[in-house]
Amino acid sequence: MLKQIEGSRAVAETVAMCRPEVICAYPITPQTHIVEALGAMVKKGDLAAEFINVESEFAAMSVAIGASASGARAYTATASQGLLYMCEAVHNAAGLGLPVVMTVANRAIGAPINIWNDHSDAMSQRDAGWIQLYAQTSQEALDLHIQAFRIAEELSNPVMVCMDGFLLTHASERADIPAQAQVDAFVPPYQPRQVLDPSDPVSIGAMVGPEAFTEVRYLAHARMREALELIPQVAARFTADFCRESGGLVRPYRTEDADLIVVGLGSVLGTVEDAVDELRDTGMRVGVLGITTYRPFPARAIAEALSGCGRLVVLERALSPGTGGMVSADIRMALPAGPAMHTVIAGLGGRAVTRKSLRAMLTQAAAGALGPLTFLDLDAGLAGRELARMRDARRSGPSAENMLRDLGISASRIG
Amino acid sequence: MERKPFAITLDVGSSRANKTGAWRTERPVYVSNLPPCNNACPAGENIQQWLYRAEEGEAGSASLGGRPLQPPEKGGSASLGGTTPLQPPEKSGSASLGGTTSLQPPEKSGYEAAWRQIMADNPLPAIMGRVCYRPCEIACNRAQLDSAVGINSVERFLGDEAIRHGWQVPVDAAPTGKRVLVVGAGPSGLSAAYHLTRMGHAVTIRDANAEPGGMMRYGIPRYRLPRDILDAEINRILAMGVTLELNAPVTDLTATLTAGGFDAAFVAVGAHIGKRAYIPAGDSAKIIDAVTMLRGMEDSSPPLLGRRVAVYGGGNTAMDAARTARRLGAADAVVVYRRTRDRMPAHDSEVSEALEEGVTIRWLSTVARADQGKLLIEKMRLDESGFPQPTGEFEDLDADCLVLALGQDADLSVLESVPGVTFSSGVVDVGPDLMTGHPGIFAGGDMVPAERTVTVAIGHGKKAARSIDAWLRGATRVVPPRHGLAAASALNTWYYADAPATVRAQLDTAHRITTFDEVTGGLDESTALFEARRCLSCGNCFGCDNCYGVCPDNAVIKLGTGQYEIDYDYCKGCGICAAECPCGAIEMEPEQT
Amino acid sequence: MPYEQIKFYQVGSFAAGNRLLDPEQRSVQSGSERSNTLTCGHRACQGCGEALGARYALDAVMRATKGKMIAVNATGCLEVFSTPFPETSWQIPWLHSLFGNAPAVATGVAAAMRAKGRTDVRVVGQGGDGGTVDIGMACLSGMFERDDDVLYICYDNQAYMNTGVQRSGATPPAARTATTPAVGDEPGNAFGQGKNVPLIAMAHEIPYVATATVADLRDLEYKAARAMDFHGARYLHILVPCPLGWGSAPGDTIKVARLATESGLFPVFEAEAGTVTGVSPIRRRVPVTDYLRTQSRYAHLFHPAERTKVIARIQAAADRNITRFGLMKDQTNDPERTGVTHSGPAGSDPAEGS
Amino acid sequence: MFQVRFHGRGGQGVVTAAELLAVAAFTEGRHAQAFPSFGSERMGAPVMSFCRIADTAIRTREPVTDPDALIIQDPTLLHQADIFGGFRGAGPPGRPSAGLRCDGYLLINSAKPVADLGLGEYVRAFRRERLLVVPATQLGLTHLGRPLPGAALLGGFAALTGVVSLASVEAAIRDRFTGAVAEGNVAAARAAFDFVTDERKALTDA
Repeated sequence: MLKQIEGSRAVAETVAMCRPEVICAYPITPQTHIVEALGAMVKKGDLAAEFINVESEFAAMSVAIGASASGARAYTATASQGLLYMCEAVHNAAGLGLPVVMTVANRAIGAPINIWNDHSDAMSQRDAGWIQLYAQTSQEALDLHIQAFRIAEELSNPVMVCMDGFLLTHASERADIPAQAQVDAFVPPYQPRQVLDPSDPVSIGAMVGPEAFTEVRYLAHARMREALELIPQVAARFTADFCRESGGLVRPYRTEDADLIVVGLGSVLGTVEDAVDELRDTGMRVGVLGITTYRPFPARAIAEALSGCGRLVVLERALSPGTGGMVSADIRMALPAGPAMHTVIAGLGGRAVTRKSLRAMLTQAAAGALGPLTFLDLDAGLAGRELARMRDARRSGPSAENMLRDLGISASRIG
Repeated sequence: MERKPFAITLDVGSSRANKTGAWRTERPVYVSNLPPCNNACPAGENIQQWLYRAEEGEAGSASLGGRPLQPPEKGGSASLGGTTPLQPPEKSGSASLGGTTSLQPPEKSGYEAAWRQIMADNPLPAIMGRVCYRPCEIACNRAQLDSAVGINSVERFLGDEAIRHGWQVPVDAAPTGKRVLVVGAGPSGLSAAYHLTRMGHAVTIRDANAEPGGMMRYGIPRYRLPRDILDAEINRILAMGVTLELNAPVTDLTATLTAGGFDAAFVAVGAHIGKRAYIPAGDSAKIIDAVTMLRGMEDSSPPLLGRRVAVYGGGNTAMDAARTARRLGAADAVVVYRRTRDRMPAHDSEVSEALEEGVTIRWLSTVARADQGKLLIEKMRLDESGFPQPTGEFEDLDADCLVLALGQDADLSVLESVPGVTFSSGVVDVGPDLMTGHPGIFAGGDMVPAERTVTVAIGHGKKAARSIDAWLRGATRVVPPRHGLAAASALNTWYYADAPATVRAQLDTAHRITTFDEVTGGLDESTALFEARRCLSCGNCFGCDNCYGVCPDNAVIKLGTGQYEIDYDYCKGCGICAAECPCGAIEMEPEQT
Repeated sequence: MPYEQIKFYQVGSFAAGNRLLDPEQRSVQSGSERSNTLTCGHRACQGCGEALGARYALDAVMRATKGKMIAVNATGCLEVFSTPFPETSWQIPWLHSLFGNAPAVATGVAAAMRAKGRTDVRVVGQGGDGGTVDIGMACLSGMFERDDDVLYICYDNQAYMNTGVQRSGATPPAARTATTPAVGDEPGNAFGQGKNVPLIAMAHEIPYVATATVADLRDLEYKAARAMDFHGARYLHILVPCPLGWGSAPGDTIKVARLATESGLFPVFEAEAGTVTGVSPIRRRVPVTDYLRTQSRYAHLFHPAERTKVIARIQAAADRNITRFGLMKDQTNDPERTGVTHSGPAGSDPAEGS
Repeated sequence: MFQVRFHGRGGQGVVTAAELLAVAAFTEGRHAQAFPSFGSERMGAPVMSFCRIADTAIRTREPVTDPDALIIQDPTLLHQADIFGGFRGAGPPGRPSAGLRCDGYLLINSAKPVADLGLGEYVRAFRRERLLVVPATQLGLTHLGRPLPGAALLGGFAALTGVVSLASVEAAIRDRFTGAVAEGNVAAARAAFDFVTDERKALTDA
């Protein structure tokens, strides 16, 4: 049913339709609206699940681990510092092969503390052994959750659904909320591969030494390779059942004849597509490749999608200091002898990514005038002044505060 | 369960593949050591074993969850070969507390089983329970914890139970066709007759007296041993087919043996000739010996002693004489003794009971002269060697009668004419098997060199019976090695509750000095059970399951109630089982590498 | 009366079994049908108190729950020695996740059981003192505060034994560990109150909190079973001597635990809803030195010279416990008294009715 | 595509207002997107929200930098911050682009006439009939009993721009609220709609 609805609310309603049996929640902006809504549904009795207010994200994932190992469908949501705080358990859930589904309302990581959107949090866990799916719209966010439960449980591997904080979680958009019956048909009851059961006891979580640890890790890798086959199948099945495209590995947009292709993840792709259309109107042959499945990394699908183009711009929503972009590194691996590649770090900590800036940057790139690593809309003057301060005085003080003073901002700016 | 995730998930209990026994440097082994009570019993009773059965109480196995009781063998009876030491059967690298050689069918348990266990060694429990001087209780390790187990009182309880229920002892052995003559129906003779009969031999007892029992009847006052008890236990032996001939003194033993067609003889005529010491005396002085006096108590008319009676001597007989005198109406009963109390041969209980009954004692005194109604007493002093020396100080003591209790001599006439039999210092020489110098003729009791108590005599009877049985079979008896003594230091007393001994009721003194009623009362069912359960089971497993419970490696296998096996496949040799065994029945032995 | 004293050498709670008792009155450990939740072949050291305590407690829970039990384990000795791939010593459904999250994982299992309507299946979380007192404290407190239906058992051997005997929040004053060596002016662990988790648990006013030791098997079993009479968060703190870390003889494991209680250093008690309802009175009081001397981790208190001041402080701590918990009260010869003075008939469920 | 920017202070309901406008557009079968300027949630701080309305799917997620309409919930903000930034034709802050005709819409919550708001230079280029005030706070007080101007401003917006109908605004309000609150808001919206309609009529007639 079509609704004009807040992203968080849409995701909460859909997750509820996936019938999670155990939900554990610890609040952190911008994830709060999702778990608040789920909590209300459980309280009202609309959702038959155990809703547990845990004392930390670490506990949230731990509760999910216990529930999942006991054969229950477990769900939780977090963001930013919360994801880092549960990090140890995040890796553990994957190691134990437990099909937990978790929403990450992407947000920057401090210091300096910052509640706004970028991908630093999810990117920091890209090697935790979780499948990572990135949503472009609220609609896709809720669709991906339906697919996530199916993928996770079929593979016995946890899945992280990443949706941009505020941009998707707090935005009111048109979304098609499925019917319970459709979801039930798509997400069958959980059949665990391993389960704690007094009538058939097993020990789960043994200590494994050098004699078998490599094999265990290899199997985790094999499971991820399997996921690369499964995810498109699930997406196809989803399209058949729900009559719309969602999920899958990658999503090309006007790439057929493109000389220049912009690669990105998440909600920024919408703005990029608008910018691309505007540039197409000026005759520039430019396209977009959205990465929906970032882990496992769909190297082949990406290589195919980018085979034709001569130049790449990888739009990074997170920074690997001293390296640049994490996605860029993965793509370079997928295309060792690929086209010229520009890494553009954009929209860190809530900095708006505007069509205007994108158009300018892409025009520059098309002209081959863009450097290998660019910080979009970087206030070079501001940063330069702080660098100068640091050169001049040993005790130059905290940079973040210095620059704020420099700006003299109180109210947030529009652009 | 279907295929499990590799390495992450494991099948339960799979660690049994890891045989941790290889870590071991010491191995625990179950042992059975000789309890001090058993060690001390002159009658060779397996006390710990019968207490173990007595713990089960009236109901016996019924109280044990209805399970047939398989008690661990109480090792190391002091009785010569009464039980067999435990041999851990070697199986699959593991030793176990071996099977039992219980003396009665498993379903029999509780008091009757306990009683039958006593009867394996001693046919007179009810008597023992009254007249034994309890060396077992002196040896009891529990004395170091609170107070010794009241073994004697439980034995008496069991003996009385047997009489009350009329329990009998069957003769299972086939008749051997051998005939054995027992001379003397005292404790030794009765004991020998009983054991020989159980072995299938035909036994005839000859006794010079009108009634059987020897010193038990003619020496021990009835206030210590009621005659109905005495008769009941003797009759139970006779009922087994023993021939008893009374008023039948044996003068010529060899002749009697040939005439009666006997294959062997056991002579135990005791020692009932009162020792006479030379005492200057006036014509009218009244002097009798204690043996005669006590014996006179069994005649129709009791001896006349007068109102003031002096007893000369410091043994149990002296006490018996003095206490009897009180009961015969003597206002004063004075014991005159040369030394001090700590050197007195009489047992403490006798002395204290005598004092309670108003008997007085003159320490460090000898009778220098006896006259009518009066004695002259010389004071003594102990020299450095503890020997009494005259002081030359004299004093008078009013006494209508002087009873001499200076010990007894044996009447050896029955053996004097027998070739090969030798004597020294008034007793018969015998070998360790109690055989005299004459083949086939054995002797025991008070007439051979030993402590002269009923209990020792009963032990002689059993020992002689076994020797005679072996001799009749043309064999020589091999005495099995004794087990090591169960030391108190090996106990883990934490597991024993504070449970002081039960005090046996005693007749009030007023009543005591006017009647010959039994002075010391018995235990009732509950107190007897309480006493039995105070046993620490020193040196022998009693099935508390501690070893089974406390092993961190589940390396103790429980085979059944009170039966365990160390699983050396997994035992790491930590030693907790040995440390936490209450009774020291597990020892650690170095592994042979 | 939770168990009947029948035989004097099996007074009160002390010995495992008793041939004179009816089978149902015997201790779980004395029964040949006991479940051996932790079975042979595990790689615990000789005389490991934790292996002992774990089997005692879980076998008792197994009997109480008729075998319907799931256990969650924190990282630590117990986990490592019981489940080295490819072998496990557990004979129950068992899950190990992380060092600090066992209480939360147990909460998850309990939640799953509730969600599946399997409330007959009960959940036990367990860990060593490191995983409980230190790194697991937040999750433990959260589980308590939510009153989740979990029995959490801490096997306290007073240091990080698995990593080589380093100090934990449960390490007693003056004890030597790898990170509190016996050198300097104040050798061994610093003096302090440590982290008394049983009292912290009581402060949450959860239905049931109890302490026990491997020295009193039947008391331990009673408490594990008693805990299962309640629903909601329960905490059982078991002192389990570690021969390796304490420097005690492997065979002395139970003796050392006994001395810890008889000296007053480790009070054994139980509490309901934050109030102490029963204590195990000291039966044969001993000075703390009797306890300290059994362990080389305290050797520096006696050699080269006796550190009387330090020993006096430890004795004072023991005396405080004795006063605080009334450990010396009604010292009679009543053998029943040698067991915990138990409140209420075992088997009655206080959760019902309320 | 029609883009609206709301200016207000934390707690005055700018976010709700943007969402209601989006729902109103949605009820007319159009695509809409509403989102706040994600400031940390402090009462009284200047905040913005945005709403885009289009007949095709809206993909961009950048903030509205070039609004077709500005709704000022709090007139005290007029002289603060950078309200007219990017406002089509309004030119840079403080330097109205002289002579250029501005056809953007500006709706201000005020009981005073525009002339008394001291906007002067800033709005010289505006088409007069697209520069209106509505006493939304008073209307909120009157119909809701609370000084919440949101609903009234939406009613006024419907009258001012005709981008959405009053009916759609009422539907959006009823979709979000129930009972007295819903009716109070609806009444405020209607009152504002009538007020603005009359105002425009007066100006166009003039």
